[in-house]
Amino acid sequence: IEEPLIFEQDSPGRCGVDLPALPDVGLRLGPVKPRGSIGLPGLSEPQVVRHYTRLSQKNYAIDAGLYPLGSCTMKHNPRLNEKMARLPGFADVHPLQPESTVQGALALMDELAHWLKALTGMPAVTLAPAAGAHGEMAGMMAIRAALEHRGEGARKRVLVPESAHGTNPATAAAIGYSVDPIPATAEGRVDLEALKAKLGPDVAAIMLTNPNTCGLFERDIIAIAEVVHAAGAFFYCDGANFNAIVGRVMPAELGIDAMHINLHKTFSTPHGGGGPGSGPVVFSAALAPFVPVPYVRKDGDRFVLVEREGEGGTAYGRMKAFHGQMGMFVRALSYMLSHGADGLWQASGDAVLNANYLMARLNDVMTAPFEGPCMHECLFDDRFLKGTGVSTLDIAKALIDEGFHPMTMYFPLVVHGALLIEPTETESKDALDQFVTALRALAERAKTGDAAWFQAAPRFTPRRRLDETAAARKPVLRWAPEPERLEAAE
Amino acid sequence: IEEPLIFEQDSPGRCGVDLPALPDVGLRLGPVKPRGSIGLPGLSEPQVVRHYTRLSQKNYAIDAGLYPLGSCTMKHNPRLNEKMARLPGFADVHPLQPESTVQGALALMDELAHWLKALTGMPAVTLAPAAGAHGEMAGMMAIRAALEHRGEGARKRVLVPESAHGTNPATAAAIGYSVDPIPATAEGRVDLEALKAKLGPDVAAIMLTNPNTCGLFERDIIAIAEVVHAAGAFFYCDGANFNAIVGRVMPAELGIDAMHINLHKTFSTPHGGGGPGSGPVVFSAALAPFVPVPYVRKDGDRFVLVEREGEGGTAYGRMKAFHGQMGMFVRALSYMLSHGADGLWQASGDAVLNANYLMARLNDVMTAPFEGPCMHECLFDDRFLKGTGVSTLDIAKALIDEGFHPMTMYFPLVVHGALLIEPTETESKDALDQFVTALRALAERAKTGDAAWFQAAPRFTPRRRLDETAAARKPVLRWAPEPERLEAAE
Amino acid sequence: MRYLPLTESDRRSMLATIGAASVDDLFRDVPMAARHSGPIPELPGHMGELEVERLLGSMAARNLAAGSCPSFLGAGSYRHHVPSTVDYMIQRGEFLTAYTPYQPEISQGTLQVLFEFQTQVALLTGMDVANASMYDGATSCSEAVKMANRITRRKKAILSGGLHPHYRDVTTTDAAFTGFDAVTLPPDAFGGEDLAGMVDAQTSCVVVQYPSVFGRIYDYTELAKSCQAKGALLIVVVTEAVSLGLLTPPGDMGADIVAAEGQSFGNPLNFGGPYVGLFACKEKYVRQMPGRLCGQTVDADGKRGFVLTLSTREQHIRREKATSNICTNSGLCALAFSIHVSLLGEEGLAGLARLNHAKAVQLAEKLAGVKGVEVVNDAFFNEFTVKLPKPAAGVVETLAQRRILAGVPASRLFPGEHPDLLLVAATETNTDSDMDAFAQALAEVL
Amino acid sequence: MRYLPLTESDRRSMLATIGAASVDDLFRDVPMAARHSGPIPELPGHMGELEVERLLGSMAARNLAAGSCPSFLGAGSYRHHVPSTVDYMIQRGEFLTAYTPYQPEISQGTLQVLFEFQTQVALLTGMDVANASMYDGATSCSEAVKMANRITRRKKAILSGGLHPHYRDVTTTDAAFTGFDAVTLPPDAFGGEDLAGMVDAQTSCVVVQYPSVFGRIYDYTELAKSCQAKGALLIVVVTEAVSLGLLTPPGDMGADIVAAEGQSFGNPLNFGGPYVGLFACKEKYVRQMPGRLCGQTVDADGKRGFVLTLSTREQHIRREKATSNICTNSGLCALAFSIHVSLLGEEGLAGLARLNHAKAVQLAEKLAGVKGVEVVNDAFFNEFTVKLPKPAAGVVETLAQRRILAGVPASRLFPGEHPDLLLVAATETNTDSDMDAFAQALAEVL
Repeated sequence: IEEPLIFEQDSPGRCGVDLPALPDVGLRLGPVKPRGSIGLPGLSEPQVVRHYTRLSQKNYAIDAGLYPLGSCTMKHNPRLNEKMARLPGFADVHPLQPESTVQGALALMDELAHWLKALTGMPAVTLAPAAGAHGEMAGMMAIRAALEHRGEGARKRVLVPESAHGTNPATAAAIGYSVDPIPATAEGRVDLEALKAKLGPDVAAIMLTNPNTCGLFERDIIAIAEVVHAAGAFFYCDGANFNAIVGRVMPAELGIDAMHINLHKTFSTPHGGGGPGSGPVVFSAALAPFVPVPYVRKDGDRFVLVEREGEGGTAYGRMKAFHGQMGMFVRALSYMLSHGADGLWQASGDAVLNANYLMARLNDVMTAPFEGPCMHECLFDDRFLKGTGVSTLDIAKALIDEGFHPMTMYFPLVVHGALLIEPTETESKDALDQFVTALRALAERAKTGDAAWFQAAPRFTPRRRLDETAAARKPVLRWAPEPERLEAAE
Repeated sequence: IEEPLIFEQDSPGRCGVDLPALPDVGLRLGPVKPRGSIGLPGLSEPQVVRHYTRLSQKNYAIDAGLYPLGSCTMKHNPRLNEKMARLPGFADVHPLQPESTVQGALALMDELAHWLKALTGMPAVTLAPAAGAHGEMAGMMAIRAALEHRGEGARKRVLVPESAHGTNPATAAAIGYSVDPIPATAEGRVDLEALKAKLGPDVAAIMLTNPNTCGLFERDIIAIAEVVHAAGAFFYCDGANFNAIVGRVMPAELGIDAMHINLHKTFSTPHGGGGPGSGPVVFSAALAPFVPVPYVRKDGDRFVLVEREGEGGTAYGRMKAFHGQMGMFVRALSYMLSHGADGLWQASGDAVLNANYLMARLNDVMTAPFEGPCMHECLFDDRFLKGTGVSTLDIAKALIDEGFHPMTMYFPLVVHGALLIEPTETESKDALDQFVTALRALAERAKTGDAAWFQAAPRFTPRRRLDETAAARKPVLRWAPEPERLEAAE
Repeated sequence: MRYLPLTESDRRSMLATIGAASVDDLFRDVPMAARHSGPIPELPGHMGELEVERLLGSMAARNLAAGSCPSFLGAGSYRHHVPSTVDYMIQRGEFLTAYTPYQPEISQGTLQVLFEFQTQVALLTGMDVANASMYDGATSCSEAVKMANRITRRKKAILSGGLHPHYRDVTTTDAAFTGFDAVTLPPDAFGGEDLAGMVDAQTSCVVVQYPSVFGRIYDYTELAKSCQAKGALLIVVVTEAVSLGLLTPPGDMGADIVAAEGQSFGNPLNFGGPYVGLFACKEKYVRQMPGRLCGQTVDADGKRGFVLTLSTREQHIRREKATSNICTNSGLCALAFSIHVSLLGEEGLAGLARLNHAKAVQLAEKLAGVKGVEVVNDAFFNEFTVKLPKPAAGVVETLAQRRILAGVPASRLFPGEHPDLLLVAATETNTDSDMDAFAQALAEVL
Repeated sequence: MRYLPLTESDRRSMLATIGAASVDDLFRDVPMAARHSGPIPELPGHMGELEVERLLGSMAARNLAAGSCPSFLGAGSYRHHVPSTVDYMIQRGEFLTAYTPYQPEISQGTLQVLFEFQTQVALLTGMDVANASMYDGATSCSEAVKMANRITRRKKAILSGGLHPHYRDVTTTDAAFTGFDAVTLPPDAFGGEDLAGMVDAQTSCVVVQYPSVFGRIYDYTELAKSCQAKGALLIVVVTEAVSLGLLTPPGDMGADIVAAEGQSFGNPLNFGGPYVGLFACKEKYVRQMPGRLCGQTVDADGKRGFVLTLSTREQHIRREKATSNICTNSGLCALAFSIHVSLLGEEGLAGLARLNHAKAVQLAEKLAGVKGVEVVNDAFFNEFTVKLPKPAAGVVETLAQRRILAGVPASRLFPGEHPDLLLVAATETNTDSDMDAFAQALAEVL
């Protein structure tokens, strides 16, 4: 059944809420007039429930099946965490309540900070950033603030490997750095010698993802940190893949100065169709003074929320209206407590085991550009499709018809037609085996040259392939009543 | 994707819960040994979530679409009611807590009783019965207790119309009455003259559904009550269809002595795939003393739970382990408060309006055995299918492929190949129009004689038609490990 | 009104289609005398969510929630920790807002759940087969007796004094109305019933509870043999289903029918309902079993599927000859039960049962240390009886004022009897400090 | 561990398939020095649900929940009643556990929601188009300024003293690092800013808040004209989106960009996050708009469908030339917003806004009756400023001890300034008795 837009279900006078009686008082709106029609549709509650139920049924989700989206880390989202985040003591607390009435909330932030510091070995953390990319921004701002503090504001170059997430160069550029790419070795890792050659007195930082976006651990990472530090630059680590090593490898011991942690990836706060995220950043001692406000400080038995530093403060500003993604903090801490140190150790081990198992089971029918072992995700390129007329995209769409969400496609950019598969630790061996069976069958079918069949996939979905080019050429970004339907101009 | 049984997903040692540490104390089990293996499968939490998510996706539900199951009353289930039922003050209260600690719970039961009495005009109500059929039992027990109390225990005959729900004769028979059917008139109602002829000094009661199962109001109901009472018998009304008249017609004014109310129908507590129900029974003054325990009594400011009557008590026993379906009481009261007297008035009006609208829109392509207006549901028979080779069942199954749950089929028994359609008041006109369009198209297609197409329906469902005969002939009622799979003997 | 989608203009246009002048006109078959022309004046008008939440919230606030204080009540209803997954999952609209699976093609979710539930119940009880659930444990018990009557064609049931008195009362009420004899024994607080000796040629069944309402544990193996030797059935009632994770199951003792309360798994206390009755029996009796059954079959394509089955026993078809008048099960509660049991699995259930027992052993030791308190039964699962030097009802009330829910006085269950006995239960939800608070408060008030 | 499906035997068999000796062996690329051989000793071991609930529950209990007492805080975060449908619906796994809709064929649910959300935001703000949401209102504000800089190719933003100081700070932080000028004005508690007069040829935009952080309401129609006459844009910030149900929308006043906080619809206070930033602009600027966008298109069968679009602006593709580095939206919060707005609809939103205003008018009247209290602004939506005869921070602390959350002292937002001013908000959740309790307590402590 097709589900129309809510605007197409309008009937004036219908309403999905009943409000208490309106007190009999006049308007005090000053110079502004009460508005006329807004244009919203009227629906009853049953219609709204049915609308969103039906829409939800058009979504794939981790609750329904394997979601092996490499680099996105779709793992199980425990409902306990949802329940905890909804405790009125957390959910129904205003950010500007007097400190004396929010000691539990501040304690929770402090406890989360404790876990993040203990798991990374780093001495400081900011919880403010709203998402991973926001964390990158916070981290790079800290680096710039520290450099300027020590009078080295002239360092304007940031080194970024070609395999990096797009947010890395975007972040560096946004705060005024020029981006200089570092080439990769044939083993899919940073070329240490090339890096050394790029270093110089104008380099502010390196931004490195580790494990990297090919799913590989940067073997030379300690040496990289040493040469970067020796050159007077900072080492920013993109922590998107921290879930591969959490509890097993301490970023501090690798020489990292700043690293954001995607709570929604490593600590399983739900992605919710694209957010909200939460991206705390851990800092080395050198960067620890350079944080945004606000932050929590323990003062004897009491927790204090520092919203503005006094004289001599080195906090560099504010990232967000309030104190961070509290709702995500509760979920992440609930996840951490549930796992404990032993569970996190096991989780990263199982994540890596699952990825290597997929690699081993698929290696003979697909083509891996780099040798293993991989970490939490395994990478293939499209050489196995060469001459078949079938593309990476076609494989992905055909996989949809088999009941699976596809892997990440065409990323990282360093290999051709990438297929990046991340099963996570919350998939069972049975689930992996089913996925392998389906994917092997597709790979083999592709080799028989049945390109038209692939190009027609998916067939059994609420929609078949959608015309993205048309969408971008003449964007229709909102509904409008006929006939004056708005269409954004070129 | 097929979803195996949980037993087929077993892996020993896996577990979906983590328990607190076991205190180091010995066993005190006396003569009994700790048991060995139970045979339950081991699954992790993510697997359990996925299992039930996938199973749920194989269900149709009111949240997903129209569910016009006549006589079953599938209306919108507000989530507010779910939230209210989960307040710890209701959900986390033990039935045997001291009365002083459950005054709010008793107050809620008293308030619900007040609403039920006000809506029926009856002076008494028992909340004990666990479901509609259980309410019938409670009501008929009250009648028998009252008859025995006045020395008329010899009355052993109960009159039941042929159109009755199967539970009516089953209930009467279960408590020792013989069931005597009353024929219907050509207008689909009780034949008053035939009823009069059946009455006699051995008649204990009449059990009548009103509005009846043909969706019609019993026009002669006041006369029926009079003759039944004149004969010294009681008038039991099956209140399954109370939702058609709630707030508009008082059962007390119709002369009814006892009537159960399905909270899950009239007051929208969720059906949950088959239960739990809740079936309070309202009583006339004559029957009011004959109730089961426990019940709530107000004693000044305090509420008292009467679990056992003293000397001279006329309570006739106990129906259930505790005090009734408290969780359903909260939901039903939440529904009543949300609607208020005005909303209930409007709801029954809209329910009847919706049914009559369907009747009017379908009347020309399907065949209605009785003239309208109908009440909350409209009845068709299969004369319109005559000679087509298409059966009522085929129409129902074809409707599934159109995205709708079918109507009730082959009930009531008084018409041939019945199709009983109850839209309820929570369907919009748009939804009804879509249903009409689909059903009209099927009716017209049937007349073109495309029987094979119908017989192959449904096609787009998780399963196609299931072999119910085989299931009953050799029942397999549980999973068992291969090869010794248990099969119930003939 | 937020739940009603029709607008006034919809109503007008629909009335025109129907050819009626007004909605009231559609009620013309209702005698004028009984038709009301407007909303009932003695009831209030509709309320918004906010107002309903305030009103019901204020009622809820007048109850002492068991989780907000140390709480030791059992006697047929147990406070366990329910994993958050359970309540989340049962609220999915596809489960919550579905009806009885009369159309199996679009109800395979509910049906597979029922099939798995039946299997779980059979495994837990050690029986061959189980039904898709009953209203609660007490109605299961009474239905079990009626089933035994049908099977044996006899009419006398013997009810142990260890049976929960509410279960007993539901059964004797049924007995009075449906016409069989229910012989009841005095409360078995201290042991010593000779049930086997009472079985005679008229006896259809003996009903015992395991553990008993006083928490006592008996091995019923010999009793089962005695019953069966005389053509009677043994019905075993279980009110704390968690015990089946630790104790030899009734099936292994030779029980013919097991009637149990399943609330402990997945379902909150709910002030007594809705709960979920479990019902299991030997395979040979399956066609006499009451209630709904789900069975395996195949579809038109030969794929495994599930349907409601053996409905010829039911009131839809047999009407006055049905095995019972029951036409619902406790579907959603059974779903909660099944999800909780699935999460526990073999290891989790064994661990949970073991933990419950250990908590009760701890509590018994602590209470035994209170001057004047005597633990009556040496063996128990997670509930036992203590003897107090004062009437238990008063002690419980006094402790309730101190926000400790101390247990169930035997006199509440058996009015006028054993005023000095108190039934006390412990589960995994009770902490050491809960128990210490209880023991200390008890010492202070005795 | 309940979340981990692999068993030891699975691990062994998988290692055999891989050809590795152990899991640790798979970490062989990690320098030995950095590899830890076992769980981190300074962190505790895993906990069951029951234990996590106890621990987090005890933290939660140390906060005063706003709903448990009379509460009048606003200043960018508002306590509204969220219909239960909203939270139920966003917890459906299909929404909660889905990722960014990169595969549109199996993400039409999320995508249609975003399309509807964008339309709702455009309608509410009176603008042509909106994006699929930002982190929060403050980041929306800062992104709006950067967008204005891109459009005008100028680098000076003028920030009104009526702008929430946190929004101001986020913008000035961005200014410092990304290299533009942000001219800030002193707190506008009493009116009198001449923003139009400050606009010059370097000015990219003027940023105003509507109503202002002090609750003041200005008509910005003339300001918009002045800005546009000088080639600058007018950015209107809204922190209380409910106001858009009653006030002339910014679009009607000529705003070029609207940056707003959407928390009031569907989202709880959450101690400040996650919230949902709204972002709307004129159609002609759409290709300069930051953040995610959902657009309508057709599928291979010609059916209407939705996709993420204009992603060439984004960091996936443009990398260092992207319009911003943002690569998430506030998806789940936007869903909650959208469901709440759908439930309200035209009538409900107008009614809700009217009710909020009426509550605030009532509160202002009650507080004006307290000796020594002066209501500073005569016109407001649901929040206004009062002047107290004592420092507001101390009064708020004192009232908090009495379990009344009295409002936000201006000095908390603007340290060292206006110590005697208090910002006070009222919503539909405040009852008459809440307000009376506040007024009375205030009278007592002044």
